Amino acid sequence: MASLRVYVIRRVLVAIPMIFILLGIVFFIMRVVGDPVSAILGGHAPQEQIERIKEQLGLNKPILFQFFDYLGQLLRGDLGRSLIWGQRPVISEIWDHFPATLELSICAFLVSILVGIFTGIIAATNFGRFFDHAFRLYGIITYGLFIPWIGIMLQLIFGVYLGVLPIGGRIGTLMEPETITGLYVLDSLLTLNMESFISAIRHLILPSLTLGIYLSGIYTRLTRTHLIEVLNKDFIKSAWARGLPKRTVIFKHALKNAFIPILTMMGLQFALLLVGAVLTEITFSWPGMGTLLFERITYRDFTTVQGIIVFFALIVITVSLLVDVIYAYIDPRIRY
Amino acid sequence: MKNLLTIQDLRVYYYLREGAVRAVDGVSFFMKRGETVGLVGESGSGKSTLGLSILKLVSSPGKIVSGKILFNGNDIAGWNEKKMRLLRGSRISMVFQDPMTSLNPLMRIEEHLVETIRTHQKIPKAEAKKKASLLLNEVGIPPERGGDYPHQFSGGMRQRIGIALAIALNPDLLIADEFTSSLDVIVQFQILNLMKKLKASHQMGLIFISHDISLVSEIADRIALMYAGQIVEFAPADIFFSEPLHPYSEGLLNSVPNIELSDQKLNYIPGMPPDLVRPPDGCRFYPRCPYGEDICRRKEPPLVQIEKEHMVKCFRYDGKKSRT
Amino acid sequence: SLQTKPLVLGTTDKITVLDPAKTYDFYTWEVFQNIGEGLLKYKPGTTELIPGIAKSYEVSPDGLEYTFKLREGLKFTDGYPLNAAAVKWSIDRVMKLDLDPSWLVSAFVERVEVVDTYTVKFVLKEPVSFFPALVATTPYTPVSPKSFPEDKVAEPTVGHYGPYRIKKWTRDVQLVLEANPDYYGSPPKSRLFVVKFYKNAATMRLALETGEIDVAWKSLRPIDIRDLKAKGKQKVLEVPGPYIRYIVCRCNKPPFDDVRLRRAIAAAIDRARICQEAYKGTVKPLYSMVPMGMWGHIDAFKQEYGERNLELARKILTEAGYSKDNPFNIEFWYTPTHYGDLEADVAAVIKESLEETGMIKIDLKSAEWATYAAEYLTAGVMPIFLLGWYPDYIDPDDYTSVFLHSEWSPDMGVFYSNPEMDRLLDKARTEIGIEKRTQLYEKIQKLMAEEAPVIPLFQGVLTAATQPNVKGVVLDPVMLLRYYLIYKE
Amino acid sequence: MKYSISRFIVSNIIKNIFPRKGTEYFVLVGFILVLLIILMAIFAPFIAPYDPIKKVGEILERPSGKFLLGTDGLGRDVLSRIIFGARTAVLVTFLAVSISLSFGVLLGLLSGYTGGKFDTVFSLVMDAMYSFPGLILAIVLAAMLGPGILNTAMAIAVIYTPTYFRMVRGLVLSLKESLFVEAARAIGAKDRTIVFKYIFPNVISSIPIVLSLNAADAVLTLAALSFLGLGLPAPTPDWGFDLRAGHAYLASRIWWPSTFPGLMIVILTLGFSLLGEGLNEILNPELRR
Amino acid sequence: MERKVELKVVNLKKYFPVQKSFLERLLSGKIEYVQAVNRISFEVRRGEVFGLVGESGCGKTTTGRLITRLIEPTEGKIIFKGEDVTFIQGERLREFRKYVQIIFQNPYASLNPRMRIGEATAHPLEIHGIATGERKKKMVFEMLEKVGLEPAKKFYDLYPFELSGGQRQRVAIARAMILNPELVVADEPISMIDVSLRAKILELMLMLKEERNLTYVFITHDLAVAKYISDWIGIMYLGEIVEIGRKEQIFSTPYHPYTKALLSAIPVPDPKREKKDIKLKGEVPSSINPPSGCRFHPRCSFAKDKCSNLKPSLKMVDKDHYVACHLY
Ligand SMILES: Nc1ncnc2c1ncn2[C@@H]1O[C@H](COP(=O)(O)OP(=O)(O)OP(=O)(O)O)[C@@H](O)[C@H]1O
Ligand SMILES: Nc1ncnc2c1ncn2[C@@H]1O[C@H](COP(=O)(O)OP(=O)(O)OP(=O)(O)O)[C@@H](O)[C@H]1O
Ligand SMILES: [Mg+2]
Ligand SMILES: [Mg+2]
Repeated sequence: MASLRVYVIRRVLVAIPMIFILLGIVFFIMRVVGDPVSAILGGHAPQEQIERIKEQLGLNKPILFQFFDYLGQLLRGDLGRSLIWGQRPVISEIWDHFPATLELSICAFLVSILVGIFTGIIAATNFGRFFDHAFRLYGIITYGLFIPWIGIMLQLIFGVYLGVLPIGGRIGTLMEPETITGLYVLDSLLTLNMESFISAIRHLILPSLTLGIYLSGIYTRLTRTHLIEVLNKDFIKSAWARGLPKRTVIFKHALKNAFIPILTMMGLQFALLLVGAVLTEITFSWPGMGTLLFERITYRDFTTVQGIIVFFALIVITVSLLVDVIYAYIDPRIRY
Repeated sequence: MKNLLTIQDLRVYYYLREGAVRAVDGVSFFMKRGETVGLVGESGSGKSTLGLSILKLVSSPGKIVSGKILFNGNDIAGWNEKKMRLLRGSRISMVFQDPMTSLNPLMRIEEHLVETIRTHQKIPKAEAKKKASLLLNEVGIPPERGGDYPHQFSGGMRQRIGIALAIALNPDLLIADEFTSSLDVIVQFQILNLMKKLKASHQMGLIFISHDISLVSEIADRIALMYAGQIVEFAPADIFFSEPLHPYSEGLLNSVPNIELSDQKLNYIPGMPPDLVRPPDGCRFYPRCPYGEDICRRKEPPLVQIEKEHMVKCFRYDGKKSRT
Repeated sequence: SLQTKPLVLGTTDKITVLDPAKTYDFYTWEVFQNIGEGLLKYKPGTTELIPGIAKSYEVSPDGLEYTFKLREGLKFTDGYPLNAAAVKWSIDRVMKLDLDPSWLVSAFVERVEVVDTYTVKFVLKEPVSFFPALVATTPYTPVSPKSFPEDKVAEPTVGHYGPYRIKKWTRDVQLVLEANPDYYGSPPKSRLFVVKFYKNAATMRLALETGEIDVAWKSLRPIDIRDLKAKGKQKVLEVPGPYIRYIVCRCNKPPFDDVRLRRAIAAAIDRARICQEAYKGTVKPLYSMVPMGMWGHIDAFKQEYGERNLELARKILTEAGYSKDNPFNIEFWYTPTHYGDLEADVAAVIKESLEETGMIKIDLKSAEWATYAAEYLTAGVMPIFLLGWYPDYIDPDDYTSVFLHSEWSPDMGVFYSNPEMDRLLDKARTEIGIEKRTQLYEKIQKLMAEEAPVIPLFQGVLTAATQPNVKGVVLDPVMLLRYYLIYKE
Repeated sequence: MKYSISRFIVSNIIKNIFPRKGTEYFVLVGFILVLLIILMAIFAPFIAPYDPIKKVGEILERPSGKFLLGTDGLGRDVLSRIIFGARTAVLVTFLAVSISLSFGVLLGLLSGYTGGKFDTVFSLVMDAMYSFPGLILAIVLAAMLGPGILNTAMAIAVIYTPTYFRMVRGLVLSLKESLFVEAARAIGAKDRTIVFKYIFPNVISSIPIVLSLNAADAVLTLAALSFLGLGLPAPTPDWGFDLRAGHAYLASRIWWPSTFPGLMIVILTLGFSLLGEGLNEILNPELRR
Repeated sequence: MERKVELKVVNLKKYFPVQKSFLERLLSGKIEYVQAVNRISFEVRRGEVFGLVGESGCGKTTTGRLITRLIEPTEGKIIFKGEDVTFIQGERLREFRKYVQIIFQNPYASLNPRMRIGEATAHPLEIHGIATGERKKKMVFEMLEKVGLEPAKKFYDLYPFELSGGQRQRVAIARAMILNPELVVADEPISMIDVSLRAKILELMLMLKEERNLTYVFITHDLAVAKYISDWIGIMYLGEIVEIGRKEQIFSTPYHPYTKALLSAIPVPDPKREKKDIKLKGEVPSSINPPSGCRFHPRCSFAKDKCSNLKPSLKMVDKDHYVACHLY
């Protein structure tokens, strides 16, 4: 496994330029389209005050210097302070909201993977027949679904008409479990708090279904195409020819191989998960990063918005890194 | 001696939107225990389909439409999937063309072997492992490399592993589909020799599928020449090469450069093989045949027996070797 | 795990920043009314000021010095003694930090002096008639020097003094309050009080209907209020609040430097339709910037123009040179991101009602709040636009000077300047004695209606919906709900 | 040459427009859906029963004979609004897709063919943008640029440019290495000839697929921006915005102002995706499975 | 009769980096090279066919691409008709292309799928401004007919995907021949074509050669084909030429152990033939880290110590017959 370790280290090194570029893009876009000073002061502030603020924020330096200042700040784990209200450190704003997003994303991800892979397998093993067409269509339709709309429809049905599930928030009043991970479901399990656990799950159902269904179509399609591709490979033919039972062939040989490209796509689709999470959060008043981003954009809280985007960027990079590493772990061919 | 395998009037079609591709269309031949049949034909003539249909592994949209497949006297054409599964890999096994892709890239080769053995024989893992090492040794792979992954082997070695997998359970019949065509000549030569050796020691029947007629001549006892989904000539190898009867056999043999001959005059067969969805009404070779007559266009020639074990599908022969 | 079931209040508002030196929004001020207390406070249900932390106070004859006698032996929730020194420290801190609400102190107070342990003196810059009202505002709320840093904003959950203390606060999710055992007054009616923060009014309404919350407060949507009333399962309480909405005309530049055009708009506007259609009757038409229910209010615009006078509007427009063929074209601005979802509807109704004259052509424009408020408004980009006002302190001054006085009106985008108006406003500020001031404000309102630099539209209605067994919800013009009075039967 | 490509595409579409089998209905259905909505956009004033920005009935009337899909919170006809909303959707999508297409294809061709440092830097930047959650960038851009058709289209275009860039560049890279391009060089063709006669025609045939799949994404992104109030200024009829306005009436069991605009978003997206899927099958028969 | 030397290759070398991009290099941490062609030298004379034979991956195609200047050599010289063309660029290179043409192995990939047969065949004429309009069309028709694509009028308007492999290869030949080149590099032109049709293509190529006094570098992995078509044969192994000679010499008296092994490994369509054995171990090693000394030594049963240290150079063993082996 030493070679795997070397690979991981190298892969991390490769991620570094990517980080720089992403941060650069974020930084320059924010600089080009937004003016932090007027966001702080309002447009009518006297010139000397503008200058003073500019100096305070280091905005009077050439833009490249600003960028390096900013990078330096980031290296120290400092995302700056919010421009509004309490001017809290952006990082604490993010940590307040991130667990909610994480919890939602994980659940939705699980839903989408389970539904997607299941339907994908059925479609692929029924290639050309009814279930194949049906689930292909499912894949296309779900991809075209508009998250807020699915959300609202689910809210209408389960929240308003049937009244069986909550349509907003993360957990019932005063039911928060003791904070360990920040994920309510996990924390309530760890503290054996059944009441909280049930409440957390109930609140999670509709948002994760919304996001999960939306994403599942992609996995249906991915699983289907890659499984069909793998099923046509010689080594699968050869596995049949050796008389291996269907279960072994499909799950052990085919699915595992099909999983490699699916995994890569999962890494790429991760961005979509985040996008979906933002919309889902706003539809379900889920107190996560998406809600935070939206709120702060309307208030022009420049640094927080930038911080959130940087944070997203880092997550995206981390995930693609993770995916590659898992990939290398699964696929012996990758290890150099 | 009883036949190991007898195929009678087998038809395998692929059902596409454009119509049924008659990939195997009325094929009959037989082979005895321990014999090698060389199945030759150009690309698309239905060799692989025929090979796969013996294992009943033709993939959708392909279907065995009719015909008998008698293996050790039992018609397996009617067997269900469960029964076939027990047969596959243990009594009849198959080696595929591309050594690159016929092994699961995520599995160690030892696992491949152990898995196959334990599917058919209920023996403990350790014992299966021991068997696996023996097999690897037999095909010339150092057994200590059993823990490696397929991509760590060269093409020739992978093909050896493929063979080990195929002979793991001492099958009666081995179907080898173009299994040396992606190898270099020298390696091909080595593998071919290995195959001959194993065939003798394991008393296996072998169906050797290839488009390379020269290569087939090196190993086959009988030759079955396919053209457009049909066997046009079936003969003992030495007879086939010395006295080919079918015009196609003749043409084919003449179009292959032979390194032994100096100042060879090469020939070619004009035209192209027919579309298998709408094959010509009469003889399928008629459009390209230098001897074609009117009857060939109208009627499909029967597969006639010339001598005891020599059959040809051509109107020019009428149960005798002489032309009518 | 909880012995007593808490009282749960839902709101779509949020705590912005839990520091009296920084917070400048109504909701957080409401929280400070409950976890903190000023030297003076309003008697619930009225605009009458009563003693808070101070037992009593005296004003010097020149109106420049206010001396407060504090209650003795009080402790902040972090254990630090609440005495004159702490009061001075808190006020000084607000002035020194110089943040958004600090002008409420620094514009009036010269300095604070500790007279003795429990006596503190405020020395004013000039006499201010409404200083006691100012003292009741949140920036004057004392906080503990032990928990608050002197030189920066902080949001500790201890170090306040009020009927409640904070048990747990999860930002944007919930605020859990429990009775403060050290409070001098009668303890809160509910020992445990939870505020749940909603992002979405529909969710809050459903929560009320499912019994998840006991009180829904700021702000249910009009449609929900209508529904709840119709269903009758919950109680709906309503009272006009001091929150007003109005149109601003940019008075220093064409076209609205022409008073006739402002008057035409004022005459043509259809307040009733806005209230009915956009707000489903949950708000009340307003004819003065001084809200109804406040002393001094007169229906100045109604007196000037009637409820609505299309004929008058057309007449004025014709005078100003416009006609059906040559309509008055104007960009009308609003912001969709600050005043709730209905803002676009309000704008649409305004457009229709003005265009009914047949001589006005409106081009609706919008900008999100930050640009709208921070850039366009003060830069005078928008010729005419919608705005809203929550008072800082409960006095007619807070509804007039800011818009009409030439010193402040540019900050509000009005750019109105009239020496006569300035004189009247200055006089009303310093005059002591309610009668005289009432007369002055009537004059001011009349002049405002004539000149129409700002055109009041409607006054917000405070609405709370509660479960039938909830008592003690006191809605008053101060607009700050006193949680400590609410309880369940 | 132009003729040949279009003939190729058109003849294939015609061949497949009357499908015989399951999935081939995709392209037909997709085509019909998209066409219907485009027609709806063009002829909105003739189809819509009422003025979409005028109060024409009581507020929040249930669907009835008079108002087929009911009225919204301002008493405007929901049906008329979704018909006019098609204009917004079609126009913005068209603008966004055209902008990103032109930039993406041009840059992709250039970057892919020239290669070298320029290409390395450019494709790293595009990759970074591509891997970043697009909507989030769009939200920021839209918020900063302010509402308006062109601004919204720009915000959307920016995030989809990398898609075209990557596709075109990838194709160019593989085509550049392909044997027939090498063959062209062997007969002495100049770079310009190679790009325009050998590479571009092969790139262009893949564009319709990405284009329609992208249009689907663009519709969703526009809807999302409008839903967040960052799209077009009111009272422009806009599905996303109306969906959000309708969301407010949810708890009152008033479902029609939200259900229908949302359904339109889904239909248009579905139309584009089906079209893209179908085209994919037609134009890349080797991928057919 | 000694013919004029048409093409001369001296110490030609081509190394490809394994890690192509900056990121790949960063990922693997090193730069390695595929030593595809390593210092090969040979001559081709006017009007003759030089057969370049070797197993897969030994660098035949690379050599072909080097000769036709499709890739830049790492080292060495290419001399065409006495002129050093190793580094010519621009107009001179385009001029060179008129005289030197290449036919590729894969007829399915060497034609632009979006270009009609007629256009494809005419394109060289346009590029070099040789003919336009009707004259061009006439020349194309003639050429198509010459390669057996009759009726030319019908094929002129077809797309490659409407053609079979054999027909496509004819188009490729037509395109290469239309400029009247002097030297044609044919890179396994028949390996992807059906057996029954191969002879036809070979015959066509021989006919054109006779007609135009062409020179061929004919690349193939099939010794039998090489024997059929070539005058000279060069045997390649792992990027190096191990033996060169006239055809008859190679087949009657092969020297190099590798050539011998190759010859005996080739299957012959004659079951009665007595099978020889070959004494050859293992498989072709990777060209990334090829063996030191003689690249063949790990597989050679005659290898001596010297073979693993010292690279043998081509030595003349007979007239016109050269071998790179320490045994001689
Ligand atoms: N899965 C399939 N679906 C449809 N048609 C098929 C399928 N597999 C094979 N065919 C068709 O059946 C015919 C015979 O194919 P087969 O693969 O058996 O030929 P082959 O002789 O093995 O050719 P090759 O030498 O190229 O391997 C061909 O025309 C082929 O196109
Ligand atoms: N562009 C390239 N980049 C990197 N390596 C290359 C490149 N082209 C060829 N190679 C490598 O160079 C070696 C020689 O390749 P080449 O194609 O010349 O062999 P060949 O003799 O033509 O083989 P084949 O018979 O398979 O066509 C091979 O190992 C190949 O992988
Ligand atoms: Mg085959
Ligand atoms: Mg090659």
